[in-house]
Amino acid sequence: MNLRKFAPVAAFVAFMAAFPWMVAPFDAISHYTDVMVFAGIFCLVTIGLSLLMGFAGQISLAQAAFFGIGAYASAILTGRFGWNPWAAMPAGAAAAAAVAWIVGVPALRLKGHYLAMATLGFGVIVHIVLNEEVEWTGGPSGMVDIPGLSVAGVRVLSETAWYYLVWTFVAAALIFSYHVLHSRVGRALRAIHEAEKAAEAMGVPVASYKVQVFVYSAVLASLAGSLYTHYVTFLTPSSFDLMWSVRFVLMVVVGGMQSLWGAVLGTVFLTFVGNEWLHVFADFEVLVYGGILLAVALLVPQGLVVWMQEKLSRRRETLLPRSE
Amino acid sequence: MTSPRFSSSDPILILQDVHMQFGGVTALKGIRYQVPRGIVQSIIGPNGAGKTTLLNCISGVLHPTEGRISFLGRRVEREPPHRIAALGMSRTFQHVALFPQMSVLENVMVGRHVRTRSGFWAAGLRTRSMRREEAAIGRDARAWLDFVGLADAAHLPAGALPLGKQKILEIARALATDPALLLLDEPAGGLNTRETEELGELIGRIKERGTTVILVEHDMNLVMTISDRILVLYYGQPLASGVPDEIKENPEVIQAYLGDEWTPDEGAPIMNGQL
Amino acid sequence: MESAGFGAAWLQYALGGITIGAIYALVAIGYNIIYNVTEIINFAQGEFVMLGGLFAVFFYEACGLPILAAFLAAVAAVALTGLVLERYVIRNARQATVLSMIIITIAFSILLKGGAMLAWGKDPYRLPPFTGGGSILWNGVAVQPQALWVLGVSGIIVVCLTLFFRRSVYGKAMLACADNPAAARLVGIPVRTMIFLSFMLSAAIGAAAGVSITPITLMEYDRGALLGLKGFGAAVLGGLGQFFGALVAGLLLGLAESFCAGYVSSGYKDAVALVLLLLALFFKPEGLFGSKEAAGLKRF
Amino acid sequence: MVGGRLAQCVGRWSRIVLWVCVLALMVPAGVLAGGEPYKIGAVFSVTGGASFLGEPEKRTAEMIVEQVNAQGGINGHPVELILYDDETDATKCNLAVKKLIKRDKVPVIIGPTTSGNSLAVVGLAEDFKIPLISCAASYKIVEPVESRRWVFKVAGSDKHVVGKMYDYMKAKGISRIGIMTVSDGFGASGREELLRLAQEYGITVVADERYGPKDTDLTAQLTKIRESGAQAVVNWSVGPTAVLAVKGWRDLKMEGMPLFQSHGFGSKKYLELSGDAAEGVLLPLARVNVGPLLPDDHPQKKVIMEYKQAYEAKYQEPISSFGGHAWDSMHLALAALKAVGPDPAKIRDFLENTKNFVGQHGIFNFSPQDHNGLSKDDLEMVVVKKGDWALAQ
Repeated sequence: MNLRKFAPVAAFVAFMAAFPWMVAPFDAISHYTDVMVFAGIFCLVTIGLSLLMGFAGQISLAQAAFFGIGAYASAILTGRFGWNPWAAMPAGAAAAAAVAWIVGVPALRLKGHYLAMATLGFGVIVHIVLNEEVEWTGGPSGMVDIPGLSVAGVRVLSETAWYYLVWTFVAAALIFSYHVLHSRVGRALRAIHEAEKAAEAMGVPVASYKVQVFVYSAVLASLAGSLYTHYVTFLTPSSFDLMWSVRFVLMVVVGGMQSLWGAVLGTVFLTFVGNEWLHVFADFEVLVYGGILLAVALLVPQGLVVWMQEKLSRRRETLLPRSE
Repeated sequence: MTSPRFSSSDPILILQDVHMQFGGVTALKGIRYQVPRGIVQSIIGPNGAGKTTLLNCISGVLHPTEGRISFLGRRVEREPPHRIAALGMSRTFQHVALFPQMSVLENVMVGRHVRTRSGFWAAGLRTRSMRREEAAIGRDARAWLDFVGLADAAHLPAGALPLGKQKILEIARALATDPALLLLDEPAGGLNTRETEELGELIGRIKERGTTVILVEHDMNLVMTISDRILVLYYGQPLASGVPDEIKENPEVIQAYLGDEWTPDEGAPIMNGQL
Repeated sequence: MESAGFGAAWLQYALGGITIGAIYALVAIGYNIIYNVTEIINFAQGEFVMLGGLFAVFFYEACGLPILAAFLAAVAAVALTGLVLERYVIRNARQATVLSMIIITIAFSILLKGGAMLAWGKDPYRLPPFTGGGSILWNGVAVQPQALWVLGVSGIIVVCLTLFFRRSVYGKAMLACADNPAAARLVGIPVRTMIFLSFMLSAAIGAAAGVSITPITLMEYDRGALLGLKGFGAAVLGGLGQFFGALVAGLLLGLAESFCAGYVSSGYKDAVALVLLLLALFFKPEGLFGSKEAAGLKRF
Repeated sequence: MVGGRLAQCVGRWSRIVLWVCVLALMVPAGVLAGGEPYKIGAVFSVTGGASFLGEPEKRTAEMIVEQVNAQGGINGHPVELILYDDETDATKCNLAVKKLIKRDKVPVIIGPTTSGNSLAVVGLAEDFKIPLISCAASYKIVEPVESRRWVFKVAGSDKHVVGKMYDYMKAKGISRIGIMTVSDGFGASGREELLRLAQEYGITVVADERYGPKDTDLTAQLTKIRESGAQAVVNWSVGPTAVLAVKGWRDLKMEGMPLFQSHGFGSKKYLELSGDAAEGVLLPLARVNVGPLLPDDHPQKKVIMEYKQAYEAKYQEPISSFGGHAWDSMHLALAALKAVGPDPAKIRDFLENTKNFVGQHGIFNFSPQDHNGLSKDDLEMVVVKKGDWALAQ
């Protein structure tokens, strides 16, 4: 990794590490750390989705369902069966992985609108089950008093502690995903997106790779769910409905599907827009939210971050004129 | 970069009564043919004769409605393309199917996929064996780029190459899978004469390495100069097969190409590649 | 109080199922029209239904138009919205991939929902049934006249559309645009106006559905999403692009929901409809009436 | 009728302009009265699924602050209302309450609107020791008392509503009922109480149906209850489904089986939407909805009539019982601020010991064991007569 490429990464890590301290003194934005905790949790979901949708080209409107499976698995295992949260987390991830595999095998044979509809249908079914199985999930009135999380005996309570815990998970997921992308597996995924028939002819087992990346995105979403459970200590099915799946897709698309940074920055941007900056519009909030999305989808289809990257790279070296 | 050894001199590919039906249309009617090892086998025939369909059946993109295909002694007519590729068969496509946004080098590296093993976890954790394998993939891919003469374009996006170079790149990618059998689907389509000559020379070098080549092509000049055997398809059926000289003189072949109004005594325009 | 006086419960479930099924069918038809001409799935279709209902309320109550005039005015107003969607949004997204088109239509549906919330507020609204009078007792089953209107409107629309797309030149021209826009242009079909018409037509049909169900189900600004989802399910179940398929699949979906609510568990009613949809997608993606080959050729 | 509607449609745009002016007005008013402003934090579901509860709550809270500031605020301090919309979403509500506590540093919080969102933030009130007065009904908001020291609620618990309903049924000799509940926080908690208290009152539940908040057709559920041999139907939902239940009950000719609604049906808008289909529907209601029917010497009559006139004059809309929750929580908060000033701990103690506070939803008697302070006597059994409420005999 030459220095030039490494510098922006180091700068970003430094900024993120110092973020809670920079924000604390200013009253008006002192609560931004809380928003960043939620943004970090959502980043875990969108990093997996970015690999699945941006790189392998398979849309999924079910991420909120896997987010919910992880959340409720952790809540039930720790709340009702007294498991240690750190054991419940991988168990939830395993459950989400199994469900993702069962649904993924038939669903990922489909393409485009059909795949979107299949994942959407599955997501809504999970939401209905969470709503109806009242004895396990507390149903629509939710589950209360879910135990918190403690690291090495110390209960993670303050926002800053949660911030560092969540963003360590995000960093780990980013590094793991970055490595996957820059390996034969990553190249195979991108090949599937660009010319599926050719990838299959070159020996890439397309069907199984699609399911693998779908399971990977489900595992990340489940881990995010477990963190969310212990942070909010209260769950209602409405936090895992179709609208949240749509929001996760929008976060990846707005940020830019062709880069992991696009997913992360897009998520942070939309989390702040959704929870913070739009309050000034009050009743017009929904209208402005829709307007932003439409503008980005129409004017900057490749996403904000990728658009900025292109602007920067275009200054540095010119590309050969395309032949077709 | 050795192609997998195949024991005896058995034919590399055996087609038995291969039959292909799309709804009412019969694309291939009972084809029986054997391709010996190490030769350049061309398949020619007028448009719609079923050349590409046959290639798709052999490579697993399509499954024949009836009949058996055995490759290196193994039945493959029901196998998915990625498994056939693992057995040692690779191909190019009539309309170039590259990965446009990936670099030239990365396209060829995907070719190495079938010959390498590290999985999702190994990739994510960058285990030592994975890193060693990645280095090998890089070396092999560059070697194949040198072999086809595209080394200098390694870091350009594949989509940025002119058509001629894209065709060559697709061959390099196919070669990177260390195939025992290479299927080329109209590689000369859209090339000028100089590029076609280079292509012929490249196919010769591929043959020298012991790789069997099946060439579907319209450019008669190219076919006649580099083919060891030629199979002529006509409306989904084999019309004739043999060495280039026999095919040149074969009246039925000429008839098939020129349609009914030609009569044998007008000479064989096919000879000087006018088609 | 034994139910001697009441007809078999299943008949009541069936009628309820058919009524709501007809609405799913109309929404599905809206999807198919646009899909037939542009292969786009317009996720804002549900909002057209909502807008139809709310515009009708505005014309009927605020402007005092009689119910029929309010119906036509609402259909026209929503058709205008469809025009705006095509003219200012879809037309600028020419090279959009399947995915970004899905995002664009979702963003537009959020815009419509936000706008409706501002204009009509957050409360539910009601329209009087087209023909007055309460429900009639028909061999023990209570039948609402409005339900008959819903079925009537759906039936008429399906018949007209099937004729339009099969018999009339305009209809065939629209279908040609879907299969091969370039070729359609070559033979002189104004592809742009065809796409334009398809969006207005599908918006109008969505509105008709919205107006006819509002007397039964009331209408509020965020009612569109669920209707859109169920309608899309029916469209896929019946085979994308098939009108007759959409009608049958819509009714099937409505009946499945109603009988599940009646005999299994009313909580899992929506789940049954979605399981049906998933089974269709996994095992018969071309839908009940689509042809396998045609589905195979669809480019995605 | 048409003129009114037209005014209302046009009124909507002018109201938005009005709302902006109110906001503009509030700032200078605060400055005028001098002294450090007393802050009150509020979180309501102004948009999203529960918007028809949150909207009247927001308007009531804003109206009260305007009134208080017009009379010079409290002890010379202007009152500043900091209000956030949680869009009926638990995550957004969690964030909004954290913002109120950390950034705006409010000493007391009123809301949230729904039971689900309230439960999502009780933990925050406890952790950060800020008194929170919820406008939602679920008993879990204030029980178990040990882990809810900082949390109060002003809506009658479902067990009071169910108790009142079952008393009335026993009096009329009804012992077999069919229940249908909406599958959201409101419906689920109602269903729990209906099932839990049934044995106590010797009532058997012969049908237990559920439906979604956005469902458009309840004939299946009603038919099943009609076939179940029940003597009465209980529908527990709020919003459009409450109206659909009434229309379905009428369309299926089930008049022989009386229909009981939950207090969720308690708003004139739903009466108007149900039209004459609602004739004869019975429901327990807080007295805020039936102010004019109360005898003049009734302690609550004065406050109810004041609120009714002020609200309907300002917003040209009939008052709703949900707005009443905001009235109660605001006035409790204002009373505490007046008595002990903006100190969270003192406010908590003051609230916990508030006795016979006359509110819209009853006369509140809080205690360390009861952070709701209401009972079923705070409710009236009401029947719908010719499009309006009437006291049921």
